[in-house]
Amino acid sequence: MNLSILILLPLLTALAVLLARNNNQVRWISFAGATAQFILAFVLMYLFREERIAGSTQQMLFEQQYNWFPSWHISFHMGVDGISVAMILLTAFVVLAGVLVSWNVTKMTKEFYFLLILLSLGAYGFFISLDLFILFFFLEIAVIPKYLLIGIWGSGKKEYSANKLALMLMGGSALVLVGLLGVYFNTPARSFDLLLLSDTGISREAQMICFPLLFVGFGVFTALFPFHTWVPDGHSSAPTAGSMFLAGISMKLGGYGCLRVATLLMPEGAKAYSTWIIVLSSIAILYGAFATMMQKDLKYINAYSSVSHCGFVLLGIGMLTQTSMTGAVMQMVSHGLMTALFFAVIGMIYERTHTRQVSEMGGLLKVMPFISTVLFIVGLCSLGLPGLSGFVAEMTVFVGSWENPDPFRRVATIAACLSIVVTAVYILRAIGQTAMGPVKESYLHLTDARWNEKLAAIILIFGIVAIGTAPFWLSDLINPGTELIMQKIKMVP
Amino acid sequence: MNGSTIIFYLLAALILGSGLLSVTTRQIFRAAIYLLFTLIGIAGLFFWMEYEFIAAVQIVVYVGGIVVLIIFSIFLTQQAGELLPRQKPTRQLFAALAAFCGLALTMLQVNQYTFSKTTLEATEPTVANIGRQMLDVNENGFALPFEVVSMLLLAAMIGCIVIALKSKPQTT
Amino acid sequence: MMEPGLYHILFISATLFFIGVFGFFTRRNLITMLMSVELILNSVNLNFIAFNKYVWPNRLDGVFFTIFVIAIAAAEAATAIAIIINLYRSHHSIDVENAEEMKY
Amino acid sequence: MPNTTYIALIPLLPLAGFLLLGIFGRTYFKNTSGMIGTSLLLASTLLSLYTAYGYFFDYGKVNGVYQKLVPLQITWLEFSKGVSIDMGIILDPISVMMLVVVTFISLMVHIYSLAYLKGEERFPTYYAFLGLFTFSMLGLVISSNIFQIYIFWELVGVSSFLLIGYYYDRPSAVAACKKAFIVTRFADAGFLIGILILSYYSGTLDFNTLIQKLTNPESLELKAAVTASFLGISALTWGLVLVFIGGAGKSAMFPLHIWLPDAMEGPTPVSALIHAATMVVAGVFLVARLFPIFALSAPAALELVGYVGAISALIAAVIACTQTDIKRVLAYSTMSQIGYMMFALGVSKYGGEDGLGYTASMFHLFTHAMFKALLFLGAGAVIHYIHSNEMKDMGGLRKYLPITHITFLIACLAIAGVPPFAGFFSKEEILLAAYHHNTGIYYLALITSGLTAFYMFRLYFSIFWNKPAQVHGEHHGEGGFAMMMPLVLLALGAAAAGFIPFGHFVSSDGNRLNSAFHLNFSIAPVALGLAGIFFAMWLYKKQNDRPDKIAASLNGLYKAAYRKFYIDELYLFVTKKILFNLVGRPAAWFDKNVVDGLVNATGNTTEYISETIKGLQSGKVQQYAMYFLVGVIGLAVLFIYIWKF
Repeated sequence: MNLSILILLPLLTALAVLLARNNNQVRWISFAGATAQFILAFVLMYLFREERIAGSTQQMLFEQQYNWFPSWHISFHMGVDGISVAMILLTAFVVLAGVLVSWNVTKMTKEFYFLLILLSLGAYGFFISLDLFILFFFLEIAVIPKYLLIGIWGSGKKEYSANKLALMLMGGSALVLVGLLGVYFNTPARSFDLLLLSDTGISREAQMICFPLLFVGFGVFTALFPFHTWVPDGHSSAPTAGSMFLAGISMKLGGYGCLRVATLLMPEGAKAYSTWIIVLSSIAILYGAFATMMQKDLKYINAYSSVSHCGFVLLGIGMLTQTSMTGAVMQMVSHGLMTALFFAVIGMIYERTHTRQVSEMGGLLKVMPFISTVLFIVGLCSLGLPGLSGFVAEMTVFVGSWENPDPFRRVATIAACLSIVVTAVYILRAIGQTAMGPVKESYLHLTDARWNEKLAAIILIFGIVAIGTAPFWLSDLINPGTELIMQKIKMVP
Repeated sequence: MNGSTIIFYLLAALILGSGLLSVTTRQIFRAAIYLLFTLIGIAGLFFWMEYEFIAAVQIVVYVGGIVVLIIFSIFLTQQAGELLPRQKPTRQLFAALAAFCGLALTMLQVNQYTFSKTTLEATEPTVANIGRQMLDVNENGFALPFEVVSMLLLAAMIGCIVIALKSKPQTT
Repeated sequence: MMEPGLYHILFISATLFFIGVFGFFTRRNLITMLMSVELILNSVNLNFIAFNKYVWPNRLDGVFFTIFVIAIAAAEAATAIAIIINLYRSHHSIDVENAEEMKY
Repeated sequence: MPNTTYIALIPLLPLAGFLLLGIFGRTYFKNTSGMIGTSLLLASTLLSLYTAYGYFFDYGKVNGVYQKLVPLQITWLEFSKGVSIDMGIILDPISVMMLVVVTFISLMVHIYSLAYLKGEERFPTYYAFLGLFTFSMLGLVISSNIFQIYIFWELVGVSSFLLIGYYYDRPSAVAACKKAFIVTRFADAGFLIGILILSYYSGTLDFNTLIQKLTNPESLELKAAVTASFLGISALTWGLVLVFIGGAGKSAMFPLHIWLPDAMEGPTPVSALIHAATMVVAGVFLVARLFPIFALSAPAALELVGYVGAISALIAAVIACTQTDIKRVLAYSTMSQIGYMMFALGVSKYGGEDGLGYTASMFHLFTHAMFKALLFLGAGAVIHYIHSNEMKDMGGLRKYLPITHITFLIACLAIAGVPPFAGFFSKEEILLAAYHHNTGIYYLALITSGLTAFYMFRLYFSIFWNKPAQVHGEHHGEGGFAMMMPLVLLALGAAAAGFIPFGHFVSSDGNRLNSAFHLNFSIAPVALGLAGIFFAMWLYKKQNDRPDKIAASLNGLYKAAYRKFYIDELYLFVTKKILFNLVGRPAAWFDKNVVDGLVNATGNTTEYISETIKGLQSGKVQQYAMYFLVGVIGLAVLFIYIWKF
């Protein structure tokens, strides 16, 4: 399969959106494009599995390489392994749902959809690039549209949030760039090529400096503990689809980068700094959970819980066992789907009740059974109910983390386990106050979800349930990728 | 001490004296006139150095062109008999200080360095020589810069017209 | 008094240059500032010619540069005066202190 | 052994019901959903009876020992080599017994609910949730993998949550369902960590392998698990204690019992199914499932199980004596009876005669399911009739609800341990086991047994005798066939189940256990039980002021028991004051002010600096020129005189 289709398709969609004559055309073109991406992602997964079953043992499949800037050894190098395929699938799910949920955006519809598609382009490009420079290029493409999405279509203190988000993410990117250059100038190959770099290795001294730069840089995207404050503000101000993309896709860019770039290239650095990663991510998990408990705004609840859940991703990476890393990737996919669905539901509720304060709602189950049921499902997924994706991912992280016998990691794992109780507290509180309880008089006339919202929710629920009930396909997909990273780590003395 | 030397010093005094007056006098018209004297003095210095062509150009373009232009614009923008506003004394002090320091630094450097005259045969700066080389398209010719400057002049001319147009023609 | 040579001329040109700089700093009227710029340009011309005469008499590069500078100075003066007149129209003054919209 | 994969259908049929009714119920099966759910469950019940017959009388026994059979096992999620979550079916005496109990009680409740919840708006949803619960509970009992049991453990938790919150527009129901979920969730976190510990040392999650590795004294895994210690207690004990915490949470053992009384906010049939007969005994089942490890490798953990069970039994019995809400009385009674099962396991040993406690515990689980479900369904009939849960609104109902009255009486006699009803046999075995192995627990149990008889008959007399009936307005009889049929069937079970020679089927090591019946041993408990009954009769048969007098004379104790020994308040204090106010609030504050403050401070600093230096950009050309000149001079000086280029 030619991977460039993954980039070309969103590009064409975006161009077609620009050429569209009215809002309706814009919507349908975007929908068609997103559906095509969705199908393409499945085709990719199918072909990937076929190749693997056929016995292909290459690290990356469907590799393609074009020269881009030969004098600096920058090439347009693409390829996927199981981790990338999983992330591409996630992106396709979220993009399709996001397009559907934004159906009744009326303000500058064309620009809105254009930016959404552009963002997805950045994400796809990021996940398939094997050249660090291209990777960075696409990372930046995925950042800029978010600023506009929040700044123009946002709500509340949107300018502040947009600035904060863009500045913090740019700060993260700056660290990433410095780290990448550090890597570049510290290898004999003088190359940005991921595979080449992972083969030749990087000197220990360089790893000691570049690993934290890259990890923190990508960590900012994934809400690494002290750099997470863009998450609540950014998510709460963003339009519904914006929040979905932000939490569902762009936070995953960071996790993917931490794993694929930082940890794969610099196993010694990863090993040396794993204590710090674990400390920070455990803090993020517990502290995020406790902070969520006190939030009153639904979007803030989900945003802080994202901090907590993304902590699991970083914890999984920091624990440096194969199972925990697989768990981290699964958690990325699971959290991406789940949080996108959560934001979609919040958007649907907000559109009808015009409030996001939990205390002002009640009894929504009576007036909007579909939306409330989705809220239940996503809430239960968030608190790790078996049969839904959250459970599988979290358990994999826990089991993987527990494989480390030293007391420090044990304590961190136990702390992370205990967070599921706190999660239950805040999720049930939120659901109990919004969906349950006596219904408010003024809500009695509210209507349930429309077709586009139902379709979006069903697509995401399908993903969540597919992972939750049959996790093996996902873990089988991811395992070879993490195994490779583990080999690198095991080689470290 | 011969005549040449005396003329040199007289010219130097004229240049520097009227230059200084030109930037200090508070009557703008007089400033223009002092500028005129400075320019004439420089032209004289070119004569003194036996670069007659340059001296002539200097007089034609500067004295005959630029100064007249300046005087016109003074007439256009200035009320008669109005004194120029005085700059703040601190600014004046600092400007003088900066200029003096710069001068001192430059002169120190210039005096430390020995310029040695080339031993090659001199080319006379006659009009014929200058003209030939300026329009020469070979290696040592200046035809290309000449063309570039003429383009620049054209651009400047158009620019002047556009800028000075009273109001832009409305494009509906 | 000694025989005047390169150093004398350089002194004159440097002094003239800094006189121009001083004028540029202290004058508030745009036309007088333009005059200061003319002084500066002239001091440069002087240098070109002096170096041509006393250091590289075999070549004519200094002469050409002087000619170009003069030509460009003429263009510059014309453009500057066009700008000044335009400014005068919009501000009814050609005091630089009044033309400070382009700040922060 | 015949092909038994059809057993997978037993849980899958209710799941199909859940999906069908959950997705399409509101639109297509508005009225027929009850029948659909019930018929699916009927099929499950028949299948499980068939399975039980096949297992106990056909292929289960090899050389006189009941085997642990695993007819089906599918790898669901592989973590690493050997450590994987498998979805499987295990067949052994307790799982087969539980299959029967769960499907039977669930079927009764399904039938009963047809009438009880008739006309409710969310009728299809109710049956969908019942299907989900039954699926999860069946999946739990047949789990062949410790993680599989955890998965279904969570699922029963959530279906319990959904069913308690069935009347979602009542704030008290919402609070109760949240409480139930969170408290059990807290316990589950312990369970999870326990699983992690056990799996780490044994290197497997499969029950059979796990038990084998951790009970074989020769195995390296067991040695490692026993040697490694934390706070002076071996890792294995820690693991088992944590697993037991999970079980205690679900089984409402002290001090994690606080959710159970509140869970009575759910519809009464739900209480009968989940909070009396099946889900709450999951903890007992879990300990029984891991019993060999408890008994052979970590006796200390087993001892803890015993004491926790005994204390829970006593405390619950004391509280039950003072409650006035009939469902709450039953809830505390449930807790007390589960306490019995727990300490029966706690005093048991592995194998042979000493394994009596294990058999007794399972026996009691079986009989208790019958009579407690009956009690709840009977109470449901009463509530259905009188529209109140409070004892003070009841009295003299025996004439109005004759069938309910008789069946309720049978259940009360059974739970009070009066021969020849079912409870007598199972309770005697438990007491006997306790008497032989731990006299402290035996005396606690004896007291509890007296109290049990007392509070049950307090309930019985308050409902059916006491003051004359205050029945107002029109009434609709006892609820018809659908409600009475389950009562009668369960009453038969409660009356006759005791005669099953339970030890022949269920024992700790699979061998046949002949439970000897000691007449002289039974005298004390039966006498105590009868004393309790007569005391209750004296106090409550006729309306009088004796109960109030006694309550007044026992002022402090009565009040404490009435307020449930203030445990709820303690929890409230811990959660509200400590977790919310001392952890959550500061965390949120810290985030908003310190972390976010730092971010904003960075921004503000930048802004402040730019605000200060923007004066340089004054728009005054001459200033710029001067900076330029000064800069040039400065650089020139720097280069020439300082760096000397």
